[in-house]
Amino acid sequence: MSDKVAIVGVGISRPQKETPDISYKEMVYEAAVSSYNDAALASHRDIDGFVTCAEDFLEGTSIFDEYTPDQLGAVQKPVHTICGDFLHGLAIATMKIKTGLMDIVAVEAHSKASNIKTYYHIVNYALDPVWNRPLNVNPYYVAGLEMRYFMNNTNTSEEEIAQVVVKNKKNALHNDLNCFGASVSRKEVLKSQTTFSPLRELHMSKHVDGAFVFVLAHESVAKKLQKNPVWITGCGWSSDSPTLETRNWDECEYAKRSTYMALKQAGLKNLNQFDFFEIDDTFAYKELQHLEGIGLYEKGSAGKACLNGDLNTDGKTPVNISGGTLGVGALLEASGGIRALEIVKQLRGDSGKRQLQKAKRALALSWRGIPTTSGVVLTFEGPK
Amino acid sequence: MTIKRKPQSHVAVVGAGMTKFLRRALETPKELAFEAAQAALESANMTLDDIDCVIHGTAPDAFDGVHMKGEYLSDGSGGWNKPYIRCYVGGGTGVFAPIHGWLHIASGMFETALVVCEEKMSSCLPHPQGAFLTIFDNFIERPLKPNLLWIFAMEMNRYMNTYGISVRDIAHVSVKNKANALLHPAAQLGAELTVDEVVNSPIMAWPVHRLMVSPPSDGACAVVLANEKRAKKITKKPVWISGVGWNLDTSYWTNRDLAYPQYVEKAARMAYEMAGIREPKKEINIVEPYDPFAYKELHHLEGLLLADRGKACELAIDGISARTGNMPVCPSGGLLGVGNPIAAAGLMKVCELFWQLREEAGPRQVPGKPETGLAQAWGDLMQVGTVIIMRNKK
Amino acid sequence: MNFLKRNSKEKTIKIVKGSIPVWGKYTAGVAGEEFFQNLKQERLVASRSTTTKKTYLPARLFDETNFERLKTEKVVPQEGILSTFTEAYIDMDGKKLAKSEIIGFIKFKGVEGGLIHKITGSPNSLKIGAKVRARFKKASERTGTILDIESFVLI
Amino acid sequence: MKKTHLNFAGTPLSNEVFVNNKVSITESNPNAQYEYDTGLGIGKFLQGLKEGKILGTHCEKCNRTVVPPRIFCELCFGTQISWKELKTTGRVNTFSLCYVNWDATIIKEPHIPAVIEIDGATPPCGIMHLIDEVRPEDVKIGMKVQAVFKDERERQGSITDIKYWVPIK
Repeated sequence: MSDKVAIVGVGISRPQKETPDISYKEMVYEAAVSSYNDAALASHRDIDGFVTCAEDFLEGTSIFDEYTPDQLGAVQKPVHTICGDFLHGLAIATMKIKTGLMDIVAVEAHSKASNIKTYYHIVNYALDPVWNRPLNVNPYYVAGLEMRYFMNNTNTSEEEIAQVVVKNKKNALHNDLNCFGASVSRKEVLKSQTTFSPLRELHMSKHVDGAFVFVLAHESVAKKLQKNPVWITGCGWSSDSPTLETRNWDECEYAKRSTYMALKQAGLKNLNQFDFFEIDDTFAYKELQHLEGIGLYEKGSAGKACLNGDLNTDGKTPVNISGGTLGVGALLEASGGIRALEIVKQLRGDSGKRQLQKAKRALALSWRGIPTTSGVVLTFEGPK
Repeated sequence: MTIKRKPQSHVAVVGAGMTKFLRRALETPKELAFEAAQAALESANMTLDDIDCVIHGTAPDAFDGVHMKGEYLSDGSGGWNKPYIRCYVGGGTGVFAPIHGWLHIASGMFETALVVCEEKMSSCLPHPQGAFLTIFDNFIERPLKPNLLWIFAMEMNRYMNTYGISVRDIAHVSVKNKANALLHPAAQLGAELTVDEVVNSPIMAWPVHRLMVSPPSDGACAVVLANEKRAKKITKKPVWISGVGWNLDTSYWTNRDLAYPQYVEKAARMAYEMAGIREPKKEINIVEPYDPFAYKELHHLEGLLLADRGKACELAIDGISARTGNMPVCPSGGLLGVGNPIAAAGLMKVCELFWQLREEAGPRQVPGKPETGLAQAWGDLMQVGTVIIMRNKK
Repeated sequence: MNFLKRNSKEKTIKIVKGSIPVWGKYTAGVAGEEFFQNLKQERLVASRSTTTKKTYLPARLFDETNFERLKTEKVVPQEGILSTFTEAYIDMDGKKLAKSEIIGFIKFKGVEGGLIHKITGSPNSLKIGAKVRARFKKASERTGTILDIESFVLI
Repeated sequence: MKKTHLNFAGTPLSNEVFVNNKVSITESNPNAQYEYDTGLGIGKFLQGLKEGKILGTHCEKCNRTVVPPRIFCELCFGTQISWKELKTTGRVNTFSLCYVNWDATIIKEPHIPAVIEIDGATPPCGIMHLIDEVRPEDVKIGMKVQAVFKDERERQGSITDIKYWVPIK
């Protein structure tokens, strides 16, 4: 039995710097209703199961899964929560459908980052309590350490990294979801305040609020729900050592392994077969590190490609046409939603002005942020 | 729920392991997870290399005192450079995690999986109970400074009131489970008690008495899962997962009737459908329902359709649910006796079924060669049911 | 899509403040206990595999790559090499620090992993590969935590 | 007896050792602070409390009046919702007499948490709150109760604007 799984519905509550007028439940409800409408579901009751993505301390609630069912129409349904990015959620939902238990599964992730008043303190609470946390320094130092190591190890220049910011913020200007689209120059990036040397203010994604809900379906029902289903052809995820000191600093192991696993499932040999990429850019250098990790560029060459324009929308390998989290904004566990949504729009041919001429296959990568080494890669194929 | 396309692949439990359940452990959470995972691997004669993916289950981050606790625990759980994911449904996590493992393998994406659940509650100050304050609604409940006992006690009261059950009726569960735990080498609170001692123990939150409550604990449990092809190579005695079910009710718990856990029934029906079980009372030989409080065992037996509504206490009073009775319930000693490191406690029940169905439970072994067992966990705001059915025959 | 009637003018209570008011008290664990008791005596001990002979820092009970049980016993030199470093300008509240702090990842010869700690020295003389040495607190002030090392000092 | 489990690891620490830091110990605090947006449903409910009212919502489609209120119905998933002022009286659905604080410290006089079905809402819809000014042994399921609000000037738009509930004589 072949068990192909497609995205048949997408819905969002649009990313915004603040959302003081609605609660997280109301935000998710907005996304859910628009997603269920997009999927032409007769009723929310037709959904067999639900996956939500959340972390307690980012919600300010312990055992947050308690508060997930109502706004999804999931009361008395099989619902569960994972600690993962939205793309992890899509992978788990795909798996659920492949077991044969379920035909239609909804996936949700959201961010109410504006409600978190002590974000860095909370991230610090994710560091090892015995070995790292006692230093009592803003935990984003991990990005500073990693960026310097990456630059030194790959001979990547500050100019090249600055160009990632320039590109993504520019791309975001064409994305109606963007909160941080802008025309900035490399010079401006390089002049922005140093936060954790060599990391600078403009290298860092800023958080926004928003929600994503997607509906996934087994191939036997997908076409009935959506005339343009986007197929999830491969899902890979992996975690390197959680320990800062013993993780692989030389290569982005989780990106490499996740990609390998996803490509194997998709039956694809190499990355040339993808038309574009939506890749985690929580910090500007991360985009380059990830591109080398997945194997699209060799060690030390992603930065040069960026400077050459190869990663531009009209370049050889467009990366983050959406504008990424640098341009749109970061959404905690929902950041993968920006990437998956861009891919669905492009593959459906719904991207308006920024529509690529050739958009048949795409790859997305999310990373769970500091201090993790957990990543996920999904591959997608368009309806035609 | 109706199962859409009946799952084709068979998944078995091939190994199990756990740490002692302790009030306070020297071990870090990672070390606890490692000890349980390694014990499970050793019991299956496997090494980490044989594992395709890792599933971690743990309840709130506030216990271990680590944000993104799943990430912190990935190495101890054996997740190094593997597909690793943490899932949670509150107290229901311990039985949901092996269900999540089942999903991984039944999807055809993996052949083997390591499932690890861990909780180190002693790290949480001023008291592990404090973490439960923040499971309540942030807008309209937390300002009242509630604790977990409130909702348990209120649910118990509603249950007793609806069916005319007494505290004494329920006390039989404590007596049975704590006595069973005396035979469990990893148990924290095994005890020989009388019903009078339970009823006369201090009231914590009426109608809940001290000896009707499970303790906070540190501990970890693990199981190894494999698909049919691999399971048969790994062991002569695979224990098959023949049914899984889970169900989450509304968060508006003050809008529901608390006397009956409908969501547990729905989860059970899902699992029964998959396992082809039509008459659960006859077909289930051994039950490990979730018993963080004594009345919960009864509440759950009713939701699982293994007892008539309001009648579950008779099973304990009449000895039917004793280890040597017709339908042994919590032969492990349950959470009341073995301890309650939340997610690990649920998985302990799955370990117990594994050992019982392989007739490896030593002095705790239930007689009569049981073939089919059911484990269930529960949690959130009295809201989630997770059910797994295991058999020693396919 | 904004189909909920978002009306910010209506008189409502906008926010409720809250917190997660618990905190953590952590044991160092089986391997950590060994490490920190030694640290009090100004010794750095790494965890050693009896089969591969590899040693690891931070100290650990098990090798995460293969689950081999390790012994925390190998004394390592207190002189290390800066593998990477950063100067932090932002404090935990997101505000600019009055004085920046240097954090480094220190590797030790023959040891997998290393330690992350504060670095003392002039930022201008910092470079990857620079040699550093542990500076301990006074013996009377040591409590058996990573802060028994005050910082690593550039040599 | 057959061999069962290989080992049960775990090193117990006594309370004395842990409390007095006789092993290596570190402590840290998450300092996790939040300002939760109440949104359209709960925001109005809390405003109602400030005005001495208990507000619910009615779903036209399900013909159900609920409290706490919500601007969409979780069952039919629609927004055919109208606001409704409920009574400040209700009935005890269930309760407990709790001798333990949230941080596990012991108290002498019990707190009396209860689920109170609010008059005007569809049973068993209610909220959790506290009962007071009553002897603990006199609290019964089914008992009629009345909300006691704080003085108007002290009310802040919080669930604690209701001080507690008392039995209706």
